Amino acid sequence: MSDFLGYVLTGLGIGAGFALVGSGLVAIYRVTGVVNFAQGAFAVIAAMLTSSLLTAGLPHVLSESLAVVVAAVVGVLVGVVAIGKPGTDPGTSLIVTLGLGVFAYAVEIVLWGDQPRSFPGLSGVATIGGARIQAHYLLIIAVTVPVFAALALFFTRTDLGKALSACASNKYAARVVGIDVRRMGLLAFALGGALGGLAGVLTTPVQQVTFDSDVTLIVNGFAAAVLGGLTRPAVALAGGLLLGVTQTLIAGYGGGAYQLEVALLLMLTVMIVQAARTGPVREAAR
Amino acid sequence: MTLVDVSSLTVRYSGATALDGVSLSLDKSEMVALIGANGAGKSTLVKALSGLVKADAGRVTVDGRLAQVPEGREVFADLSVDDNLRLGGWRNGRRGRDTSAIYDLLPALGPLRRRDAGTLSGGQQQMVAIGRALMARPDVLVIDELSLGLAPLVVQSLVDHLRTLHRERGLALLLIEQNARLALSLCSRAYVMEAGRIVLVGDAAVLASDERVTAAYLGGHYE
Amino acid sequence: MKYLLLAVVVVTLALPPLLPEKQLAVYILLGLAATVTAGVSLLMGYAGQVSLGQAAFYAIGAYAAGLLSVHGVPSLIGLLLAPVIAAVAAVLLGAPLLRLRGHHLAFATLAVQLILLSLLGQGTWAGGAIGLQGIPRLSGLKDDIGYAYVVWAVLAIVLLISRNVVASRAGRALRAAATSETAAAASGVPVGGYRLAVFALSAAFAGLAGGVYAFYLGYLAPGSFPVLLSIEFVVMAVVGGLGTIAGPVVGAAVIVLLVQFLNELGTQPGMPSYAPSVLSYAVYALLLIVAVRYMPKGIVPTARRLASRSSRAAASPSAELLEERA
Amino acid sequence: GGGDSDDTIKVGQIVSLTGNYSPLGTENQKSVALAVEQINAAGGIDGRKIALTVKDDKSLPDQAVLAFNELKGDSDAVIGSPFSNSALATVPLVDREEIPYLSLTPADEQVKPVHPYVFVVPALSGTYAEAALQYFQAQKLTKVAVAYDTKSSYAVAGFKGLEAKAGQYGVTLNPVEQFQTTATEFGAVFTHVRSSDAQALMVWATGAPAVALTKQYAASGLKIPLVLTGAQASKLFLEPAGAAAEGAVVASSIGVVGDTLPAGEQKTAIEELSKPFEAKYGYPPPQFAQDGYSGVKLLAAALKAAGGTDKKKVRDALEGLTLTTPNGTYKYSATDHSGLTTDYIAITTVTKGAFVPTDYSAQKLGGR
Amino acid sequence: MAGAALAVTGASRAFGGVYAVRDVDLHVAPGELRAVIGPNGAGKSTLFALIGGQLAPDAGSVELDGVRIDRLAAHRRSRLGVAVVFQAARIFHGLTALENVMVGAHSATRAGFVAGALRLPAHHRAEREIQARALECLALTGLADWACRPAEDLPLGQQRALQLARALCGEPRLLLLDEPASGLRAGEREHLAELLASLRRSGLTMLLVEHDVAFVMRLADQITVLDLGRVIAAGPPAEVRANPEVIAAYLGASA
Ligand SMILES: Nc1ncnc2c1ncn2[C@@H]1O[C@H](COP(=O)(O)OP(=O)(O)OP(=O)(O)O)[C@@H](O)[C@H]1O
Ligand SMILES: Nc1ncnc2c1ncn2[C@@H]1O[C@H](COP(=O)(O)OP(=O)(O)OP(=O)(O)O)[C@@H](O)[C@H]1O
Ligand SMILES: CC(C)C[C@H](N)C(=O)O
Ligand SMILES: [Mg+2]
Ligand SMILES: [Mg+2]
Repeated sequence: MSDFLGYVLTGLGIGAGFALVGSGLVAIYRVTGVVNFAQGAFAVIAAMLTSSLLTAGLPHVLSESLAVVVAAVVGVLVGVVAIGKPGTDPGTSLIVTLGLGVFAYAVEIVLWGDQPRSFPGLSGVATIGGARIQAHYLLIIAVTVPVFAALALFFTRTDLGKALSACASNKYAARVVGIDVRRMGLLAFALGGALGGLAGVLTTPVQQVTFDSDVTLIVNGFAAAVLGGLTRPAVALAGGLLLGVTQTLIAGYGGGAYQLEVALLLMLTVMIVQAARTGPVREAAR
Repeated sequence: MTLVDVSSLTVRYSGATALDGVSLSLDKSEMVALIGANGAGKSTLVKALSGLVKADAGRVTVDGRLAQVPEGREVFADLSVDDNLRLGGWRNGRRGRDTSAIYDLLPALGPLRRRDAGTLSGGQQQMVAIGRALMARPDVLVIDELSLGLAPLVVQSLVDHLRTLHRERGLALLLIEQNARLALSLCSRAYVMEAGRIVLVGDAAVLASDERVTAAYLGGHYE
Repeated sequence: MKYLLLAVVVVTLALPPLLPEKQLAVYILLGLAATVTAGVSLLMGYAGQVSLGQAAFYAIGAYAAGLLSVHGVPSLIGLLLAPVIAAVAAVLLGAPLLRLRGHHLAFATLAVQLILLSLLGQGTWAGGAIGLQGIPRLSGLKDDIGYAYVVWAVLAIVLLISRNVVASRAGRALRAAATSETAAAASGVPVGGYRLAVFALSAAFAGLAGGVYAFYLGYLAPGSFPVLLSIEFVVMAVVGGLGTIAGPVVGAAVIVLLVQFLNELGTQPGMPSYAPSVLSYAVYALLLIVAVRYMPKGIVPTARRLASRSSRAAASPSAELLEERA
Repeated sequence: GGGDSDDTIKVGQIVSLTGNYSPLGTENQKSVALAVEQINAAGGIDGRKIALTVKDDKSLPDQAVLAFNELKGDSDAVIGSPFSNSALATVPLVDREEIPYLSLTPADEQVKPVHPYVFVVPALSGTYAEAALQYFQAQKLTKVAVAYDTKSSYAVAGFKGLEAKAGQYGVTLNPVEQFQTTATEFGAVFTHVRSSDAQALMVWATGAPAVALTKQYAASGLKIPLVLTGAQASKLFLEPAGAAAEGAVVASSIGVVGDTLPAGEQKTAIEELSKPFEAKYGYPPPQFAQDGYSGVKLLAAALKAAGGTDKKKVRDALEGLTLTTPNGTYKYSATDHSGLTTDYIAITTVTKGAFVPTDYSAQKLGGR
Repeated sequence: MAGAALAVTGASRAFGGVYAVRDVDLHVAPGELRAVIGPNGAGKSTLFALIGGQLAPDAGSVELDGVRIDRLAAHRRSRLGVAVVFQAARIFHGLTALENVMVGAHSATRAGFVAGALRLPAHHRAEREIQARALECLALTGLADWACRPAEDLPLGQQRALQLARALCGEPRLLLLDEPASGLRAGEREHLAELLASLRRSGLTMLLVEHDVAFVMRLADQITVLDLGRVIAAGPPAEVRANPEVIAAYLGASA
């Protein structure tokens, strides 16, 4: 029983990490309609940078915060390239972010090499109901839940949040009512960058990152986010947690570690079921 | 006082010239109709007024707050009706986002306020687009196709409301309307466009009896 | 136009015997890449579907041909079955997956590829992570020059088929469905079936290329079909010009030659060991971004536009448009 | 065609310079280059200098195959990849091309059965496994948990080696855990081990997963010894693993603990590498450097014995070779293309960031 | 080609518990031009979607010449002769106006992938025929000059006309027209009215939704009025126009 609890708790920690990566995807998609394939790179860059800063002697928290800020800036840069040119449609932007994700590889390898990196997080082990869990997982959960609550409130309750959502819903109409679509898009990319960076600095202590970790990160993050139709943060959080727990339970009781495969199958199933339920996407009636 | 001043405006779309040296002006509290056949360039002019297309030559100046009902409705499909309306007041700051007056004007929208605008019928969407533009509390309202897809009763009440706004708040209006007779009866002045140029301009009542206008825009109208 | 085509054919045929061994290998890989990209271009340009897992079908074709011939099936039959098996796989996978659109489909195809790679890596029947060894060469083909001709013949067939499909009634219907499925269906287009058909056709192209690859190299491993390869195909298609016939070839040529050049550069003495990969990553990305931003339609359409602008002798624009798709 | 008419000896090296196995490959490469440098500086082999061509396999078997195809045209011999999968992918081509191939990775399949031109330099996975079993027996550890990377042939061979001989040493393996090279989370492995009565956990992995596992092991609360293999006998494991590696037991080639050996032929052989290596790079040569250096030494000896680069003669010379290298004393024969026995494997403990022989090993090594 | 008879019986469709169409009966004789009018949101477009196959009914049936079609996919209904002009301009971007119209004749030929890929002569012949017919339809709707322009460059009014040309190119037996005159000027409206009148003379069955009451009154044989998803009145134009319930719900004083 305590084994089970342990798996669930660890799964929640891992899942919260997925959800955080997913949250950045949601933030960007909800505003720009672009699925940002460079999202994993934000996490990788922030994590690598944190490890460098810590090695350079900067204290914890400061290092992580700086890295998140840098990730936000990188987010803006990605945004400028991906959506900066007026009239770029989301499909094209998606391809551009794909290119930027690959470009990030080059930068990361030059700056940090191609070997995995990690850094210590919250050390120690917590015991809950007889189950052991690395304390750091609790930290991840403790940060993720409020971040998601804030994000959900921001998008649904604030005028700025609604204006941001309006941009993806109908870019033209947004311009008609006087919303600066480009600026909102860049804001979303900054937010996405920061959230991606946060995911990176939070999850790296319990895993480690390599320049190409972004594939795993984005697949898991997307799988989480897709449950919420890529637009609803709260559902994305639930999706991420579900995914994390499923993975640890499979690893715990199934043997073998088909973690990524489980995420993939789950994501495929959810997407297909959703598509079957809602039918083909609504077409813009122009 | 001139609120909107367009002079010698030229707009081209990858080769094709949509507007060719158009000049137009709109005074404070003036209601002006813009009529012309399909493809004459009316919508292009409207877009140029809000900076949604770039001028290749000429100048557009707008003095005061301008809001528009774009052609083709253009609602925020996955936002609720209420949010659509509120965003209409985006430029007005927080206080300008009380939507209740719109529901009074367009009672049909009341029960739909929580619905995603994308699931509405065509006419319901048109009401949202109009309500959204009114939310901006504009000095100049530009409507690209007012009655498009609207039931006669609704058109009636909207026209009445525009008159009231004009009278009480000094609203200026630039109206594009398929029913030219309706447009000319509501407005005081009118411009007639053909193939990207203004070909006629003058008093609405006078134009309504001009035979060049009646032939193309009023003649066969069934009302 | 006719002369240009003729010149291309002549050069293509004349080149293999003249190339040194190493360049010949590049020539062959280029032809294979162009073959797969032709399918991607068809899918993206005409059916509005993005596949980030095209390398999966390349792998399926390759493994199908490889496994069959390792188990004694004559190599020619193996080669012919490769596209068939890839197409069948595409139909089976596509039936559920093609309900998805846009980025969902892109991710789904990516997921399928990751799962396939994992299966191939685990399956001892496929040689596992070490790879499938001992694949014989195509019967009667001993040297690389022969493969060069096979590859370019395959490419020619694939291009011919895609040109014809695009110009056909079915191609037009597909292009229509890419913007409005509702209206296309209302006009009588069985959208789902057509989508599946192009998906299968593009998979068949990839499978055929994979079959040739298997016999050419004589060895297959999951690592030969990374996700990055799928992305590479998309890049080639986009850079060359979606929905054009020459686009895939031009795109593949630009990328393969550039990457080859950078690889040479990166392995010069004094370069750090990561230089080749860094350079090639950077170049994919920059090419893609530059193409999308400055030649949004890709190299081929842009070049064509420039050419027609300079040669004012061209017929009336409407006649040109009528010709365009024919 | 070989380089007989030419006056350099052409040696190709396939090595992982990028990717998961680059920590191994870069060390291979440094030491191979060092050995070649030393030989050339001393006038070459019978007056002929060695020209080395290096190809990166990017830690991918298919790249190794491509690299071999590029090298095969004009190489007199090839030194192989540190990645077992790369080596196993290359072996059939070696069989076909009949070029002497010195493998720097230990997977048993390369020599069982014997491939005429393939010779393995490091101790085989199975040998590491047996050395570990001997250690378990001596320490009276009879119940051992195992975790291994199913996508590394090295690891799989190591596990099979354990499985085959466990009974012989009175060891039962339970639980047996599998993971993939890309795995990052090992909580389930530890939970399974915790709820068993295992007295030690032996892990077969290379590169990233080994580091991740070691770190999480430190936080898992498990107190039984963690036993690792030669793939971890390097600072490239110690550095990223950091404090978490303290106390881990690592089986390695004796070269790694060269300092502690009594003076003698073996120690001299080690110092021939370790002194210049440390002078050049500032740290002692890790396991993989020992492998690369030993490989070149073996090849050079065979070339000399063969009196030229005739591939068949070189091969035959290798089969008759007896040579002491930093890795130990090799005795290749027609039926044994893997030179080393368990005698040349040290069992060390990570102490203050260095590999220190266990008492068990110190006794064995010192006693020779 | 003669028009088909349409019989909608007890059709219902709800969205999230709210009925958009409720228990609607609609019987249209071959060659009849039936108008469907009603306030915004009355369910007219939804009813059309049930007939055209864009939506499936929750209950009830749709029959074309006595054959049930309500379970058929939209493209199969198209093959049976149902064509649609949508309320929103659903045109195909990236295709020329001519190609847009040619897609409309998709059901008219059978040449599939293989015939196309192999360039069989049959395919060629069919293509030539369709192209000729498409050009005719473009001329009929006044779009001849636009034939080679990308469809998305057309002004909105022309885009809607393009939909009609596309629908006609398939030689339908039942044509559903959802507000075909919206956005058209008087002159263009006149032109459209004449076109519809001539189509009716040729025997095509048509269903017309339109808010321009005069336009409807002039063209329709029979009018069905919907409100809140239900039929509130049906009959010849004069009768419907005088119906007080219809005046209150829809027409108002102006009509
Ligand atoms: N995006 C575009 N690209 C190319 N040409 C365009 C574009 N939009 C409009 N045009 C062209 O510009 C001209 C004017 O179009 P506009 O939409 O302004 O006309 P309109 O008077 O509003 O017509 P309607 O009454 O149909 O709404 C037309 O000839 C049209 O083909
Ligand atoms: N997808 C949907 N989800 C929820 N409600 C819908 C959906 N589609 C239509 N409705 C609702 O069904 C009702 C009928 O819509 P419909 O489009 O059929 O009206 P209509 O009679 O065509 O109106 P109009 O004259 O404005 O075009 C409306 O209240 C509309 O909001
Ligand atoms: C010990 C190492 C030289 C071998 C490496 N661990 C492999 O998997 O190939
Ligand atoms: Mg217009
Ligand atoms: Mg409607």
